[in-house]
Amino acid sequence: MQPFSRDQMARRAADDIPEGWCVNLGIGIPTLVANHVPTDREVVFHSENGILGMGPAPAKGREDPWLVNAGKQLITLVPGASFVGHADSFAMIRGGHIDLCVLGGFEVAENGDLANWATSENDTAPAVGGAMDLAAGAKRLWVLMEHTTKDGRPKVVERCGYPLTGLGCVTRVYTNLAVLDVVPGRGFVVREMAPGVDFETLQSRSAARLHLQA
Amino acid sequence: MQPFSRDQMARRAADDIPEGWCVNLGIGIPTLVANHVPTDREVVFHSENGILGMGPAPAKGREDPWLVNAGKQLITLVPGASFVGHADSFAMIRGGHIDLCVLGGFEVAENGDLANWATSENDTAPAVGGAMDLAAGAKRLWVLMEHTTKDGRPKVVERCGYPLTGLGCVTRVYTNLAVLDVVPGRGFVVREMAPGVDFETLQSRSAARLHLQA
Amino acid sequence: MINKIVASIAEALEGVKDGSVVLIGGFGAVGQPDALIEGLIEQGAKDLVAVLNNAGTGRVGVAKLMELGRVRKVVCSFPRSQGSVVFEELYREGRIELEIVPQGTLAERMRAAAAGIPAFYTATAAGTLLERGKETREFEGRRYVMERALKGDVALVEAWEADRWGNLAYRGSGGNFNPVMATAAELTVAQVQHLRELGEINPHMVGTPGIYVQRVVQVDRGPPWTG
Amino acid sequence: MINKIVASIAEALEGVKDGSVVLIGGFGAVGQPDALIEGLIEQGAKDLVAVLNNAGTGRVGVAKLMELGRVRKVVCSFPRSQGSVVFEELYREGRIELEIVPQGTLAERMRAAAAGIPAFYTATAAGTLLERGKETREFEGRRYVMERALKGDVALVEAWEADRWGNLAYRGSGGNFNPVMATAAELTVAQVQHLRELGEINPHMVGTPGIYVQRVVQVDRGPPWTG
Repeated sequence: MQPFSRDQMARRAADDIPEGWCVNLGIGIPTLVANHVPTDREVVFHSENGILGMGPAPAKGREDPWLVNAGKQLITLVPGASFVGHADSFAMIRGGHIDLCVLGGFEVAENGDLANWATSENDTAPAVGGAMDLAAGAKRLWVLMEHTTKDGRPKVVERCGYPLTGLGCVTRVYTNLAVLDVVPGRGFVVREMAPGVDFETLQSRSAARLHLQA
Repeated sequence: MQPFSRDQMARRAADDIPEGWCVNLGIGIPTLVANHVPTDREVVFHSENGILGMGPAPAKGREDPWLVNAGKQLITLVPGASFVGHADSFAMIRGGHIDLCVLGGFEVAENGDLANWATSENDTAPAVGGAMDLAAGAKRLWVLMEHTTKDGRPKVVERCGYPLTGLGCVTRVYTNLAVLDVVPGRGFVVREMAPGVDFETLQSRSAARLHLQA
Repeated sequence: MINKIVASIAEALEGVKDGSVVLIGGFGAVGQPDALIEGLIEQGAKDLVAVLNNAGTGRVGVAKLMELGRVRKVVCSFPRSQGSVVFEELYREGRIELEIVPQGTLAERMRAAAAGIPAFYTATAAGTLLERGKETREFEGRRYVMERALKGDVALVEAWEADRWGNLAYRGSGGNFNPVMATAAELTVAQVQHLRELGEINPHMVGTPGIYVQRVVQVDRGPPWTG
Repeated sequence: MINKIVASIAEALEGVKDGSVVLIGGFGAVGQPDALIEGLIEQGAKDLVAVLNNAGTGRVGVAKLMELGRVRKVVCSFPRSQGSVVFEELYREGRIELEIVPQGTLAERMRAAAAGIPAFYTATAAGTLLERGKETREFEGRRYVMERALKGDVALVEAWEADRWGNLAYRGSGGNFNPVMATAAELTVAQVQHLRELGEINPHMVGTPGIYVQRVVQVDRGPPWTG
């Protein structure tokens, strides 16, 4: 079994982004996706802090300290970029103008529910950031996450146990073991498995029923 | 009796505008107010179509056809001017950021109600424009109008007969005969009368009880 | 390569369907997408709902579209203005519907549609004829009207310049209704005076980010008519 | 002559009262009004409600204000981030209140306050823990949460440049929360790197029109720290 590395997961997701989409990448692993979009394919990256047309990290010595992304990392702009304030930036998200958002996840349920912000109802100070806005507002939401937790607990589940970020919002999941579509009324449909992964193994590491593509 | 001319009414209102206020002038007579603010007193004029810092009409040959006010007249900008779109421009109005709005009126009632947009409930296609936004949102609303209609009917009234533009919004009225404050709980209080106008005459041309200043 | 620039007005308006809600930018002649309105007349879509500030003047542009019987309903703040002869005629004869909306509420309803807000409360029109048929509610002792989002199928806007991503920049007071309408429609079509290379428009000068614009067509119209 | 420029940080913060709701702009170090925050520490107002994206880092700035026991409550979207040690300590000990608000809802609630909207509906947080205690309502089959306007007594913002009317222009991504916060407070104080003559800022480049700004103070802070 050769599970996908984080970079391979990011590349798989990047491969599926068509030219012209406007994409918001969550902080953490999803940020890697930008590195894998072919340079000849124009994808417009959005950052919650008011940037449309974000480019890669700056070369050494060319940093602009006034240019950071939602993860507060230094970035560049691409030609065609524009700035807006936070209210307008989130209006883009909440109004359904972002074609795709890629987030990390604690759990994804077969009804598309996402849990990725709090690990317990009793955690009274969890950091939600823009995750709920993205979950409610993006046209499509893909989740990039390990298939199981470090101690082997499935993150692909029938119903989320953790507090929800959004309801029925996830449309696809990229894990280290597989790519799954979340199909309304059907649940998880396997699009692809990592090299050497078979359906039985994948199912055994998931806590929801998986379906093969029709 | 020497009633105020329109220009005199406008000058009276202009005299009462302190430096630093942001002011929106309704189309028609209220527009004249701008001409009477002393040039050494900085007042910022707002126009609904997204201009803050409107200047006077352009000199012949210096017109910019891309610069019009809410009355669609050619205007100029003053240094310090800025542009916004309609949503942001009306957010300024509706959010209580405009210090003063000066409008024309059909009727003003002693409780501050204003009627200035429709002459009958049966008029099904009246033009409201931004009047209701200004009535609801400006910090202060002054009305500039003749004291009576052409056929002598009072426009200063106990209760408006015409459909309302806004409730309890008018704070002062400048007419050709007088300047009246609208004081909550008291009604119309006479601030000033035009030369040769006495209180009895003024009262006889009004359909609401007038009060003298305490 | 993303390229939203199309070669003709006809291409810019391809697929506009009968029954569409069409947002039409501009305030008076400034920022008015006149070539697109003429194009819509040519294009043929009917049973339209036109959302704009005025109900047309003279017998050209939106007034002509109405005169041709292609507009079922007008949503505007100021239907009766100098020269709104066609609208008044049709309205008198009961051949066109009208929804009067205060100018700020009109802008805010479109902003709400663009921002994922199905409804909001405003003091504008509270206690007036224009709150009829609407929910009202008190917040901290003041009466407010609940207004619903107003979304367009199509927005026709005008700008000074654009690039192939659809970024728009406005000149003078030419923004007005255009930026908010551009954000509030499924299909936003921009008529612009000048095309720029990508990166030529200062990122802070972009009045409408390209994410909101689907098609751009360059038309050399010269200055707006301000007779 | 309108002149909103004041000579010192102390003057800029004069009159900020105990119990104030203070909106604090910036996203990370970019656009953060750090000199004004230090000034607020000096100024002495206490029992504050701080509205900002994060709950401070390290033991300086907002974190120091908290550590000094001057903040009664934090309203933010991302309380726990790298280095939010002071907040976490105080919170654990029950010495500070917290209201978690999704980042977009936070911005929109302030925009609503600025636009005369006492309440609006949003899909964000619908069906989650964060809708608890709030009204919900269906529009066209979808569940929405009613959110209330969030208004500040004071807003502390940072901009690249300003003129004596209080017009602000931002650099790079330095706008972020600043433009919306500037519109949503009774008293908006701007810390800027550069003062410009009236008319030097292009009217289309003004990110915050002067109508929203009461005081401007120039502080030469150099680039934001992005270590």
